[in-house]
Amino acid sequence: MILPSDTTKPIYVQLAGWLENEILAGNLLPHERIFSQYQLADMFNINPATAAKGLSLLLEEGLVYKKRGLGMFIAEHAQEAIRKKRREQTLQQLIRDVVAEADNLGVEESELLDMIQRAIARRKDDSHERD
Amino acid sequence: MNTLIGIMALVIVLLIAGRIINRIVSFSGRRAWLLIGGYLLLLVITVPLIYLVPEARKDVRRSEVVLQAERANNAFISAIQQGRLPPLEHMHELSSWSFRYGQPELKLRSFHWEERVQVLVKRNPSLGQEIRLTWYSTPYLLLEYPYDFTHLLALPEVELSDDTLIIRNLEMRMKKELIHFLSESHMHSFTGEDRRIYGPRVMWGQECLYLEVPEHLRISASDVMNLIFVEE
Amino acid sequence: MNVIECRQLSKSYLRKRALHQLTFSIRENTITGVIGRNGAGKTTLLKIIAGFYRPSSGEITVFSERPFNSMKVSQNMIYIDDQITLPTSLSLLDILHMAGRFYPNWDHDLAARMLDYFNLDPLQHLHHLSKGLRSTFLAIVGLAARCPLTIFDEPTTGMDAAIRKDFYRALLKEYLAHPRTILLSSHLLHELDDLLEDVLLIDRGELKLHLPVDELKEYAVAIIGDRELVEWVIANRTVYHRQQSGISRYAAIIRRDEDVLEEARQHGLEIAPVSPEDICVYLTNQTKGRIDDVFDRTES
Amino acid sequence: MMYLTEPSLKRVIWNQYLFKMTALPGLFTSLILTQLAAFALSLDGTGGTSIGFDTITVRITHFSGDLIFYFTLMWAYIAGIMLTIRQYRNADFFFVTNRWTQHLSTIALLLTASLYAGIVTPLLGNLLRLVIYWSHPDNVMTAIAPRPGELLLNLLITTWYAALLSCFGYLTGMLAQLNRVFVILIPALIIGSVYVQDSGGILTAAIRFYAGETSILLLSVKAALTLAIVYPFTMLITSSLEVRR
Repeated sequence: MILPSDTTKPIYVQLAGWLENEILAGNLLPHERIFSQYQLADMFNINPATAAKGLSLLLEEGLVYKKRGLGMFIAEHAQEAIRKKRREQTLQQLIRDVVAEADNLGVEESELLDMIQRAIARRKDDSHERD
Repeated sequence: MNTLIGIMALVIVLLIAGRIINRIVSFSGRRAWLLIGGYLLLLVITVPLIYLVPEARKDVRRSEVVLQAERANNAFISAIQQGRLPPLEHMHELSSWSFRYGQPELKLRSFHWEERVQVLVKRNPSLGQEIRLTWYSTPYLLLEYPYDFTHLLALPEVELSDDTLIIRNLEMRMKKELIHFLSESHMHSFTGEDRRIYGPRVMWGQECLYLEVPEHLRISASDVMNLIFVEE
Repeated sequence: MNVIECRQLSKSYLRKRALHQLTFSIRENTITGVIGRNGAGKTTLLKIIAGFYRPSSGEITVFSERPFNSMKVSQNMIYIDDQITLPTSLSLLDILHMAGRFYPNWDHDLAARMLDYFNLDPLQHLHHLSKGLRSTFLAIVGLAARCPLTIFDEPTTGMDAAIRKDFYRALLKEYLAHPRTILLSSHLLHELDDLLEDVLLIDRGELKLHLPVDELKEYAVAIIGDRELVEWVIANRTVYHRQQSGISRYAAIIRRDEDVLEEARQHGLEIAPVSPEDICVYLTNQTKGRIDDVFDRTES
Repeated sequence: MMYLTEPSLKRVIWNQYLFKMTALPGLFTSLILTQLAAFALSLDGTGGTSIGFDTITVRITHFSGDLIFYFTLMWAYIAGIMLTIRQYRNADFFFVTNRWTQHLSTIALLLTASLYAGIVTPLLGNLLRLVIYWSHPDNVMTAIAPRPGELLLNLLITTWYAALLSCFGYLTGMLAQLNRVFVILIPALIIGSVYVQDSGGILTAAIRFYAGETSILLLSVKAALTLAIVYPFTMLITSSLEVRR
């Protein structure tokens, strides 16, 4: 498996992001055992120490918990916590970047809002078609 | 031109040999060990083979052979001096011939006669119309080995033509290559064997032609042949 | 537990200094990349660890023993490089059988399967293989030996990209299934940085860095923007590299430092990560200036 | 988890010995080729004498396995040197070994090769006699087969000499590995000592020491003692030699 290539971030950060995505998408449910560092190393062809670092990022944020001798498990409210974190941090940062770029390009505020609304509409259409 | 071809042939032989050697040296695994084991086996087989060869190991006692030859020589000389036929033990009978002959007179003629060969003539009443010739010799020895090579001597040719007995002693009696196996030099200090190779010393044999004729035959011979008439 | 410990390790030949005062230790069951330019002393260091060479001064222990002439080290270590010449009479299979006699953890099945995978005929001979296949075969031996200390000195010489990838994958899988201490030397880092845990960077016989590869990735940053502004922001810092590209794109690479980054952000300068590969190149640059300078001078 | 294994010296030496036996059959095949060359040259005899008198000429050709023996000794010396070249020593260190086990297994190999040489050399002498006999059965004037016991004696002597020569070869090679100076020095010493006639020739004295021996038991003792001194000496002076350079 190959991680979405984002060479600006260290691999363990990318790995943590991938695991968050999995939790967010509901592929990993609360109290389910999460991949071990060795499984992750095998899956992504990385050193297990790097994989362990990725896992410990999740542990620090309380998204997973440890059971002695059994491994790590998804925390009860992991999905919500991730959603909240992403809203507050990631999305905010993205919006800041969009605004900054629009400013660089001389895009007017109304024009930018219009562009955002159009993007939302297109996404809705796409999901209708898929249904 | 010939040397050029020779050199080219040599180069080709060397190239082929080099290639074969290369192949053998780079033998590996089973093939190499087959070669190594096969070589050993082949050589081990020589042990029974060499002892199977007739007379593989003739252990001659040197002193005895030489002594016998010396005795035979002495006996020969004293017998000739006394006008007798030497004792026949230790003498080699090289060859004998016999002819029917009815005439009263016999001439002896020779070619390449060696004067040292005695001609002993014996009148034998019991022979009616027959003449007999016998060629005797004491041993010829290569002293160091010791090796009796008397049997290798070439024989004279004898032919009766009308009233003449022609004896052709050969121009070359013997030209022989002999083979001697030396034990390896590194063994000699242990076996006490004499390491040195001598130029072979030869003990020459004494030869005589013994001629038996009917009682009243007249005999004449060329000057080189010294006839000795023996009694008994 | 440390498998290798070096203190002030030095090695010199006649007049030439090969290694100078190296002090480091390698933890058990880690994959460490020994990185450096050609002639930096990687091979000398690895061969001292393997017990082939004797250190001139300083101390080294491997499995708590001095490696030179140590039976214990030899028995628990395998050293793979492409310099080795084995007797030509041995077939690949013979070599595998021999390795099986010597190395107690040897996995013959694994070696045979890998031979099959890489289309290596077991009855072939090592000296008939191409450089790449030769390296592949030796790498297989190195993996199947399952030695507690496995040393690969430039193992991928001559391998093509696909085989290199396979080899790194095999190495990782073997390591996951049977953890062991692995030293991997290379003058290139980018292909194997995911695989490594630690990096040991050697330059001209001296130890430049020894740290986890994840930290190496954040070791340095590039600050890009207007030349004067960049120079002002990075004033009094150690600069590993400076580069002018285009008219207003001037880049300086410095040690990561939050104060500098904050200042750079405030001045609207671009901040870019530097790949571990590039950091190693900048840290070990021994040429005078840059290759570009050679041409600039001849042109002017 | 990987456990460290404790080495057993005996096992390692045995493995190294097996490795060398399988990897270096050339050591033995080169002996075979050397001996066959000597055999071919011996077919002409090692010397001859002739005598003529009037009408009788006798020429005696002497055949012996001397040449085979000396070629074998030459092979043994070169074999000893060959095993010291870097390529072979490096190959040993591809597998498990230290300098002691490497030396000991090589010595075992050289002794095995010496024993093989000791067995085949007198036997090839036998074959020479047989071949000569078969090609000229009438001209052979002395015994063909060696005296009982002579084969065994020859075997022992050849084995000891081959062991000694390969041991000296090993020392020579190792000295050359230590310092290139010896590559020139050793041949110079050997040739020099041949030309120094005034009884001080070390080489002639050495040869007399072994070749002058009259008892196989004493030769065995001398040779075994020599091996027991020269090999450890070689091991000692090369104990800090670096490998896989």
